[in-house]
Amino acid sequence: MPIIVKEESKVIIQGITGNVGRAFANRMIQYNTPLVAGVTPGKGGQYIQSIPVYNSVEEAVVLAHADTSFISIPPKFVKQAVLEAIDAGIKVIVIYSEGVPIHDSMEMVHYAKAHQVLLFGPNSAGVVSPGKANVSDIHDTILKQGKVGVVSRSGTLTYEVIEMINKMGLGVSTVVCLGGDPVIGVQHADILQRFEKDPETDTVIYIGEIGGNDEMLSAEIIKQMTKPVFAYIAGMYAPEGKRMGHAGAIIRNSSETAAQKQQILKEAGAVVLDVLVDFPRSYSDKAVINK
Amino acid sequence: MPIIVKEESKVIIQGITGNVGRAFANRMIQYNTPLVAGVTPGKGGQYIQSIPVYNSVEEAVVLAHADTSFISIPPKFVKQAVLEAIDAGIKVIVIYSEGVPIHDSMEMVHYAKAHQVLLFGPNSAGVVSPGKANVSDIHDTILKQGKVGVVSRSGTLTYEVIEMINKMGLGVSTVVCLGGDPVIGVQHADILQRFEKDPETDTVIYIGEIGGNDEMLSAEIIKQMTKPVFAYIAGMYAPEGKRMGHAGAIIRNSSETAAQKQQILKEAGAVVLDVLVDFPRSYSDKAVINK
Amino acid sequence: MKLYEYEGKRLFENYGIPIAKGWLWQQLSEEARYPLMAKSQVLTGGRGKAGAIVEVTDRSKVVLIAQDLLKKTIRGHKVSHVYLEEKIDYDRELYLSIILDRNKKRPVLLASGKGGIDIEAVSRQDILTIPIHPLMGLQAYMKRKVSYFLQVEFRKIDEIIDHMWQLFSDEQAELIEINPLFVQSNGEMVAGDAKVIIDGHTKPSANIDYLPRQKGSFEEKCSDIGAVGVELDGNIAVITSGAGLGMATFDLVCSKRGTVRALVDLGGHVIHDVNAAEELIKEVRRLSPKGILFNFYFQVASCKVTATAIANILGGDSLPVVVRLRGIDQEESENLLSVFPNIETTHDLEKACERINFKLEGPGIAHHR
Amino acid sequence: MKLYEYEGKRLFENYGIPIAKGWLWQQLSEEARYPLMAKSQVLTGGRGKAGAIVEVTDRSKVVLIAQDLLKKTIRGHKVSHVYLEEKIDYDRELYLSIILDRNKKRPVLLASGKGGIDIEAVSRQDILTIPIHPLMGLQAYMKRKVSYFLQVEFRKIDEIIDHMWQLFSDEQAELIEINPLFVQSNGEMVAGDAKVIIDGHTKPSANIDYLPRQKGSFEEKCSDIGAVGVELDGNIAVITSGAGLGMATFDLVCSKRGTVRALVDLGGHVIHDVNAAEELIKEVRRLSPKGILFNFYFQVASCKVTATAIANILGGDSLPVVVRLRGIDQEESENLLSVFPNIETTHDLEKACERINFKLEGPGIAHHR
Repeated sequence: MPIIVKEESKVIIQGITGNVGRAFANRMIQYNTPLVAGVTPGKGGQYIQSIPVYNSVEEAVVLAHADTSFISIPPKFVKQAVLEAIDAGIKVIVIYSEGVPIHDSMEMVHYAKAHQVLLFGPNSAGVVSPGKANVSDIHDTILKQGKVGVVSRSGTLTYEVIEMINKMGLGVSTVVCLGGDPVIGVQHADILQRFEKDPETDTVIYIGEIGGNDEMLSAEIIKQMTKPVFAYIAGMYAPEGKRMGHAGAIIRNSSETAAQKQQILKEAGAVVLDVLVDFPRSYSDKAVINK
Repeated sequence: MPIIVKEESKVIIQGITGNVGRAFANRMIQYNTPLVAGVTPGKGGQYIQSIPVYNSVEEAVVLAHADTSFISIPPKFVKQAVLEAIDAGIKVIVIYSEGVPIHDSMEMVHYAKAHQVLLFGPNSAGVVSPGKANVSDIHDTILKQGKVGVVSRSGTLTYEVIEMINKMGLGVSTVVCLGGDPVIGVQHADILQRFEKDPETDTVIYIGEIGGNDEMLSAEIIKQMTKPVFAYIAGMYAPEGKRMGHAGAIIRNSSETAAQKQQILKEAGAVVLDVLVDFPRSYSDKAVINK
Repeated sequence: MKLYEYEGKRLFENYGIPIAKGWLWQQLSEEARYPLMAKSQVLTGGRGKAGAIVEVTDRSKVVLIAQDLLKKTIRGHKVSHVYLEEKIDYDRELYLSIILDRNKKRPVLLASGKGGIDIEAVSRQDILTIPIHPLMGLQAYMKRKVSYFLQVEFRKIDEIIDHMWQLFSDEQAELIEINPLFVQSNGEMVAGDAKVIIDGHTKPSANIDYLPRQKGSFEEKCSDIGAVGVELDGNIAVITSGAGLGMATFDLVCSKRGTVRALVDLGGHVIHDVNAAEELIKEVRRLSPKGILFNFYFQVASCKVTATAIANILGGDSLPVVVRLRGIDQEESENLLSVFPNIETTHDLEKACERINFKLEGPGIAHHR
Repeated sequence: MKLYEYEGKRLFENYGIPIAKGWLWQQLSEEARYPLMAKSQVLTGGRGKAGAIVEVTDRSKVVLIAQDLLKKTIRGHKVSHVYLEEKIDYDRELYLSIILDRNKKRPVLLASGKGGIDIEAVSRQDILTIPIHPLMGLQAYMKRKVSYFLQVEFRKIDEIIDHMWQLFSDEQAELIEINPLFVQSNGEMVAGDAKVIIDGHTKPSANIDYLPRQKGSFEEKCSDIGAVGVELDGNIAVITSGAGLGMATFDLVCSKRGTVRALVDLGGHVIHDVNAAEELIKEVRRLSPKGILFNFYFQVASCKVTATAIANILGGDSLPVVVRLRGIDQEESENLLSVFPNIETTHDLEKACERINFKLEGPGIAHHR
């Protein structure tokens, strides 16, 4: 049982008539992701291949039973699209758009939470459970079904992880890209809980970044997990001050460097990787220990 | 185990330096309700008997570990008081004040829900579990501990119920007054679920009113309950149109008359009372059947 | 508080919702362009069917029509003023409203292409219903949905809905209804009617010209005193210390075949104020009930206040009075009342209801008078 | 986008936050009342300590002081303008700010009685922290808490916080900081400084006079092209197709004892635009790195765009270049690059990092140059 998107998901693309939206629609159709409709206000009545385009998300929910939305529209319209989706009853939302105003993100994130909606992003590369549904920009051809769950802020880094996993002869259960923006919806901790419960996942790769306090929340979950978590925090060698935000500085959260995050995760029981490419060796070490 | 307020509750009164607030404080102290503080902005530093008064709810939470608030202040300040209490971490709120603007109520109710706060009222007579904590205007001297749970929109009608129960030689586990305003926080259905799980409650008295769709929600819960529910809907003989709100008319909810509400509850398995004073007879009938 | 169309139109004007030019009859401008629509100002609907809206083709007919309308009573409401508006030519009549849905606990935006008739007569699929989250407010996507549903230009409907929402929020309305919303041949929109209900607990924020309210009704007088009164056509006036208790007492009286002349909830203020209580009892007496049943049960207030008012106004009268009282200073209050032969006191609710019926009907089976 | 104090003060003026009278040096008014404070305009803090704020006692000294300040560089930032303000007499210095807390995902209102010094030097119990729910906004009770905490009159602080919130919301700020907020002997408050950061993704709503930005830095040039660049002081320029991938590549290069001259994330636009990519590569070259490592992995875009730009700008050059590329049109892109002797391609990330280090360091153990 995949944990966020499944074969029975009913996926829509908000912004399906744009270049990106259309490309995603074509790929979803080609690789059997359960795409049921597209939404572009004012373009209702059109078709993308066999997929109907509606003016509103409500129509897509009522007529096509949509429950999952992939949003790729200009950033200043994203907030409206998300509120519309939530109000219409969509339960999983991926915001693929970059450059969404941070005040909009704050509102969307709180609104989604109050409605128990899983909101990924803004600036998320999406979510995919290979063989079931692909609501991400990760190309179906590089995805192989397997038992590794991947959760990452970064999309591009995730491709790297998948390649590594493929080379090791393994595959992925679900890949979740949370988005690179400073304020995002779903966080690592939420996904870790799902991976722990997911019978199709036996190993977790955790990709974090410097900045923010995600790892403090994640550590609480990792402590209670039985499945091994391999964690890499990008920015281990990043010079201080160059990327550190003003907000963090004033809030004086001293746990925002990679080294301190590594420490927190290590204490919680994760296997910490200094560089991403250490995963294969760490994985076989762990396997040996567990024998 | 009482279901909302307990011996370990830490109660505060927002508006403790007003006439009503002071009267409630004195009664709570006299009858051992766990009152830990009062809040009146600008009056911090005073004492009501031995009870400290603070300027902010946050102080009461930090210094006195408050978790429950009884609010009796002028209606136009109620929204601020409630938001302050929720933000400070208070988990149970009784709004005793009447005349709160309905737009304020809408906001408070949604904000409380998003924070998993139990909000009673506006215009609620409060909540009491006799012998444990009394955060209501029901006088301690008329309350006797027992196994009957009472949930009602009306406060004054609740006194009547308690008197009836006393005369029957029974007592109450918890009495919950939801408030008479058109928009209120906690609804009957929420409390029914708690009564069903509460080992100290074996019988439920349900007092509803004409108007609104509370009973449709309640019926869903009653269907799954094992404990007997005796339901009275006030307004059985009310002439139509006199009290019916415009909103209901436009929304065209045809289930808002007492007769139709009775029907809904009866079908769900409740024992329906045409007039309140029928309870003693219905109760003994039910007891006979159950033998 | 329900507003007259005239008042609602002033609010619309303030908030930028387009309306026709209009004047109260006494203030009718020389520049008014005929034909005009003469509209009776009453706080009820169905004016069109009741003949309370009349076309005025030229100036000579204004006085006659206005005077005629001012004699009308519509659904029991006397016409208080006549409002004259320039007649609007239109292609379509739409319906737009924002109402506070008490069950959903949020405002709801309603739109229909079937304007100009009672919305309750429009079938459900012809009405678009959009709930608005109170913490988020009106959103652009909602207005877009309305524009698709009504097949009108977004630009035109956008502003009107924005202004309706502004009015709804700022004035703390429970209802704003524009029915019909005229669409003219050039696409312009004009609000044909204005139905506005404001939350009585708040002060209106816009400074508009309010028509004087007729303070005649029993309901209004009770409200002025701080209580809630309902006038009915039976025999017994029922006065209680709470809305819920009131309804239950009412049910009990009726179940014993009594009939009710008035139902009054004393309210939180009156129970502490002997003067207010006396005023209220006097108002109830003016309805000439055949008897009065008091039922009050106090947890915080003293019974003495209400008992004193009863003694002062009803003590020694010929009108049968039954007082059921419970709570603080109960005994003292009973003593206060027991000296009067027309007043009977009891602690028991059911007995109280039986006694007042008995006093009116005598023993035996009650019959409808 | 960080604003200069001068710009922040203009926003404060627009939003009704009290400030001292002030002028840019070139626009200094005849009516200015001395003494003035001459304040260097730089986009960094610590101006006081750095001697970048100087008192001007009379008119004769203005030119000399201003010219002197314009020669300064503070924490690497050249002083661009001098802003002169009338000096404020004060009894107390407070601290007020609203910042967007990324961890709490909401704005936070901060207040302290210890104004005038770096807030990071103030101990935690001297700072009041009030989170603001994004869907509710600023609430009256929060302002009341600030007034108790700072022991200032509610009326005075109330308006300032309201206006700060208005500015924060309307301008989509990430930070507004008033430090110090002067309290004068009559209780009046004046913002001594103005630190404002605006979300770069939105257009400012207020129409104020912006100072020209020096577009000199590498970071700024990258940003103009649509990429994100960071300049460092090592040898290798690292250019990748994403922020996360960039940091991971950076870590890997460093773990193999390479040093980095620049880290560039191409961004969503540049990967589709060969001209932008060429511009960007030219900018990187201007930093004179000893070698360039490209790492791009595309799921949607074609590798050909970036490969073409690399070939056009770097092909046949003497600069060692390693390109790790994966994704759409991968082979074709490799063929495009393989004709140049200075460019090496690979599919493997680790190998790419090793190869670029090798090319700079030669075989054997790397040493710091």
